Amino acid sequence: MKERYKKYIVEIPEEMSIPYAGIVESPKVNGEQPMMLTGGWRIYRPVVDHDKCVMCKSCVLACPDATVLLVDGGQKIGFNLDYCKGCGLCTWVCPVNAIDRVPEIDFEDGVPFQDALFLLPHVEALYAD
Amino acid sequence: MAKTTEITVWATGVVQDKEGRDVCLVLTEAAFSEGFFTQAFDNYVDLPDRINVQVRKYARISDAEIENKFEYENHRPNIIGVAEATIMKGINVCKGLQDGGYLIINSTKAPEDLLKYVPEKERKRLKAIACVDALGIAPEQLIDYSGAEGAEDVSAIGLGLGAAMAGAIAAVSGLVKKESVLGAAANRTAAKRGYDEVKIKVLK
Amino acid sequence: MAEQYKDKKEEILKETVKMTGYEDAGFDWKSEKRVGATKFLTGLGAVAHALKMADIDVASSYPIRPYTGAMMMLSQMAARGELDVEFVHGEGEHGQLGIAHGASAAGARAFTGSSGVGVMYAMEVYSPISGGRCPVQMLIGNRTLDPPGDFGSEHTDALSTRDQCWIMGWAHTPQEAFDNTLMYYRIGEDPRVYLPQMNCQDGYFITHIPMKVVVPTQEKVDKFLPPLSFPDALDPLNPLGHGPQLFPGQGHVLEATRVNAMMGAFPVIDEVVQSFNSIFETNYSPFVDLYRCEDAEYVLFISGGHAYTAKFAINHMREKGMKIGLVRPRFIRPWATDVLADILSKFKAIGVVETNNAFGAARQAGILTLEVATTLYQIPNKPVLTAFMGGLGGEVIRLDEFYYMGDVLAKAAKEGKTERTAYWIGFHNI
Amino acid sequence: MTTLLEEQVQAKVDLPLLQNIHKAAALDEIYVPGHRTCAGCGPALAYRLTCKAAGQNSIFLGPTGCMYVANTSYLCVPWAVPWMHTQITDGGAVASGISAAYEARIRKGKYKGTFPNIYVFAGDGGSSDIGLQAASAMIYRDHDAIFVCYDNEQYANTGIQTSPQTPYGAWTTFTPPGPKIPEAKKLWPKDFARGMIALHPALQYVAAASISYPVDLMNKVRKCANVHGSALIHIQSICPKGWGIRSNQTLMVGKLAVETGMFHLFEYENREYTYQYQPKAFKPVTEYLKLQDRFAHLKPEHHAKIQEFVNQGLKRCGIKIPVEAV
Repeated sequence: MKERYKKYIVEIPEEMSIPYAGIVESPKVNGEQPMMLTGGWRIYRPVVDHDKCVMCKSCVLACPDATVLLVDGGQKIGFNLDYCKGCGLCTWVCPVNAIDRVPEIDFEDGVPFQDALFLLPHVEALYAD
Repeated sequence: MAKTTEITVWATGVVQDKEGRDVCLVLTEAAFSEGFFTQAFDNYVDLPDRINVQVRKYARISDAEIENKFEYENHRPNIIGVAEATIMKGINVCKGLQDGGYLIINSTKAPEDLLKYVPEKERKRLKAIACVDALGIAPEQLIDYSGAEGAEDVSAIGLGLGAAMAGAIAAVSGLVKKESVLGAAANRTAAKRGYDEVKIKVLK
Repeated sequence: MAEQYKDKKEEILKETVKMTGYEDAGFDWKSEKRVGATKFLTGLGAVAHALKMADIDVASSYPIRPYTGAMMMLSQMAARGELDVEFVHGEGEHGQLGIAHGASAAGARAFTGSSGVGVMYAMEVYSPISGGRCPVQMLIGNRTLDPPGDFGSEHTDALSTRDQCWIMGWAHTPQEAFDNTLMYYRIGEDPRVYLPQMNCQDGYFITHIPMKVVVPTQEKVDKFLPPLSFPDALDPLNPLGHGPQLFPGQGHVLEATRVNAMMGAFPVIDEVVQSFNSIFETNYSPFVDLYRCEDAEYVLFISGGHAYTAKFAINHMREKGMKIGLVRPRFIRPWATDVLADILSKFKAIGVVETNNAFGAARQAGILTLEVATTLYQIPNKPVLTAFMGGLGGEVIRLDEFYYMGDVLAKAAKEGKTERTAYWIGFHNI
Repeated sequence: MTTLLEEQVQAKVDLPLLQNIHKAAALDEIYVPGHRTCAGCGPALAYRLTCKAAGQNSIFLGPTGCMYVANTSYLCVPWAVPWMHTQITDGGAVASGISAAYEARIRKGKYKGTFPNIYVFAGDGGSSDIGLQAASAMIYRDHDAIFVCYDNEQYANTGIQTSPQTPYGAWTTFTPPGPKIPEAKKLWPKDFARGMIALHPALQYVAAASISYPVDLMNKVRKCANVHGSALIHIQSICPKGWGIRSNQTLMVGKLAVETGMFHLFEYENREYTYQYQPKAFKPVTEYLKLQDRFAHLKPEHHAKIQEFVNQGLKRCGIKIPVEAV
């Protein structure tokens, strides 16, 4: 029976295979989803003035992307620039105006560089010579 | 064999959705008036559009009927437009660029300053890189969703930044004549200034 | 059973066996050594009993005739404490299927059911369930769609969903409905398959007419059907994402995996039916029920309850010397192309009894004709093919109507052609 | 140290209420960075705050909408807890099934953990329009699950179309203004949360929250989770794309919606309403309307009509604060 019906089975090349039923692993708690890097979306980067900052943590709860972090053992505000989309909500919510918005292009680093957005392996060839 | 020029314009999601589309529409409209076969289309795969996401708008201009009209993307573009220079920091906008291609960026910076964001492999293929202060020329960035989902654009084509960018692309690539671009853009002045004020650095 | 027949019980049963002559169908009472309580059950009752023995966890209901009785029985069992089930009353068929979907994705053995227009109302959810590879079982008591709006059986409801990647087949007796319930769960819950199943039976003809059913012991059922193990169930202790979006360029890969699950079910079905036969001492053939086909020259191809009457009709036609037989697929999905091609290639003429309507389809018959004609395409010397449109809108197919079909087929076998691609029973002369 | 999940696996414990922003900020991140929602997305913030409050012993369901498509583009999932897509139509039904499955499996000894909190994260379409039937049925059957309506007042994923929650006078791509229809959308929106209360007299807990009041929102989510049976939370989630505001104005507009009385923060508990925002005076709605491009076409008479509607709404709630029409 198995042999007889073999011809109906689609052989899926390794590089094209995707998870069974599209069921994928969840990221870790307090982790990241590195398949969707969004730092490249940012036009304005949030920059915090630690002297002004009163650590009220309003900005922590204002970020839709969970990119406002507590660093230095929870003593300071920091940003996960790999994912910050630069929306500016942290700047708006800050009661002491401690977060500035600076054009991203004026910085040398801070954005993960991607060769392509979500390139499927079997499509890669189309981009080659 | 038909000679087809593929144009990919990178823009910021929602904010420049209309402007990015306008660059393609103005260029194809101009080319059509010169007798070319044309196609202007959005990146359907990545729709719906999200604020700040890098979006791609595409155009194809050919001397014969376009046969690969249904392809979702321009895999091997000849011309790259970048409506917001910051996008280049995060993504290789020149991926798949044909040899002898052009890169035109909306920026107040000099072309040399932005070359560093083009990886070595693609840099070798560039014939010229150019910058135009499109936002300075036409600060309008019209938000209009009417054309995004396959419907017709309600607002006029080429009112703001898009017109200046289209003018600059025409000037750099020589793809279409100056008069045709001016004729196709609603904001004639912006297209003209884009054409005239673009700063070009020829690489080979 | 009525008091006056009590002494004659054995005699009546013997008579039934003689009449139906279930030699090939797995219902040969003479040779079968089925052990268990003998009951007279309708198809719905049989399924309800099987579900109790399968120890289902969640049932979701919504009333529509004729399948409703199964849910009524289940709720009685739950009320009596015989079955530990979460009984959820859905807000409609769409919701019913949604409930079953969620329950199955959370690792429960889930059951639901519907009929007629209800089957259609849930149409959106069939593909997500099979795409999520949730082994839900659904009972369909067939009912004609509106119009005409009567309660009678027609297979168009279930067959309209045939391309949604659900295992699907018809029982032609309550006993088979009982057995299918267990077999379908075991097939659908096999890790090589993980697909939902539609356990279909004709409204009234099977759902409402009691027939003899041997209910096996729980021990045997437990041996045949182990508890569901679904390692990817929604579980905070093992967090997974079910059904994220993908690229258009990945869609075809996901579709291919679903094709492989469906076509990969063939060896599983084979295995499961063999295991069933050995545990319950039955003699089912996995894919096709053949009745008096050995020397047949022409056959009726028929799915579902009308096969019961057809078998009597064939007996009578055989007595008259006609070389007629019956071929009954036990599964419509997956369709056993190769097995059927082998079988059908032996005959001179085939008449597909449709009991469904495919408006405007090739040959303007029903859905089964499309499948049979495609199956025949690979045979070099093709038999003559025609269809019989009967049993539509709940109409009964009577013995004399099967005789008419026999006559059409006898003539077709002799002449090597037919005048029509489909004969509407009671409309045309030959 | 045992985590909350481990504690909950041993015995289901109530989630403690959060006293202040510091406690809230310190909670684990369940909805992690790496999703394709808009910069400044209100619904994404609603999602993050809900997840943060919910903790790990949770299952999230995503009926089709922005928070399905944008979050899971290209096989990415940003949730550290189980998540499943449902059709936009049947979020409530699937949640019912999961809840029933856990009832049965735990009772029969087939599952070792404790009952998880099941959240349906449906948009306004998936709750008050096409998903209404399933939402209502879930609540009517009192399944132990939480129905979250993240209300961005439109069908945003399909490119900003009108929904029953779209306010009167709002532009959407299906209700553009024109000389014949100067006010764009002509219908008044549904009052979803109160409607569900009226429809389901046994419903134990309902809350209306806004992303601009995060601690309040998170505590309301926790109260939902602590209810044994169905609970409903309606979260106003500002959509910068559809409402025609800048991405950094999301929270400002959410705050203004509350301050003008366009949206009420309330809790319904023990058959009684309590209102969390009761100022001396509400701001005129014009202040709220003029910020958003979707209301840019409105004339003073439309503003007055909306003000009247808002005043009546406040009166209906028993908040006796005079608001002058502008």
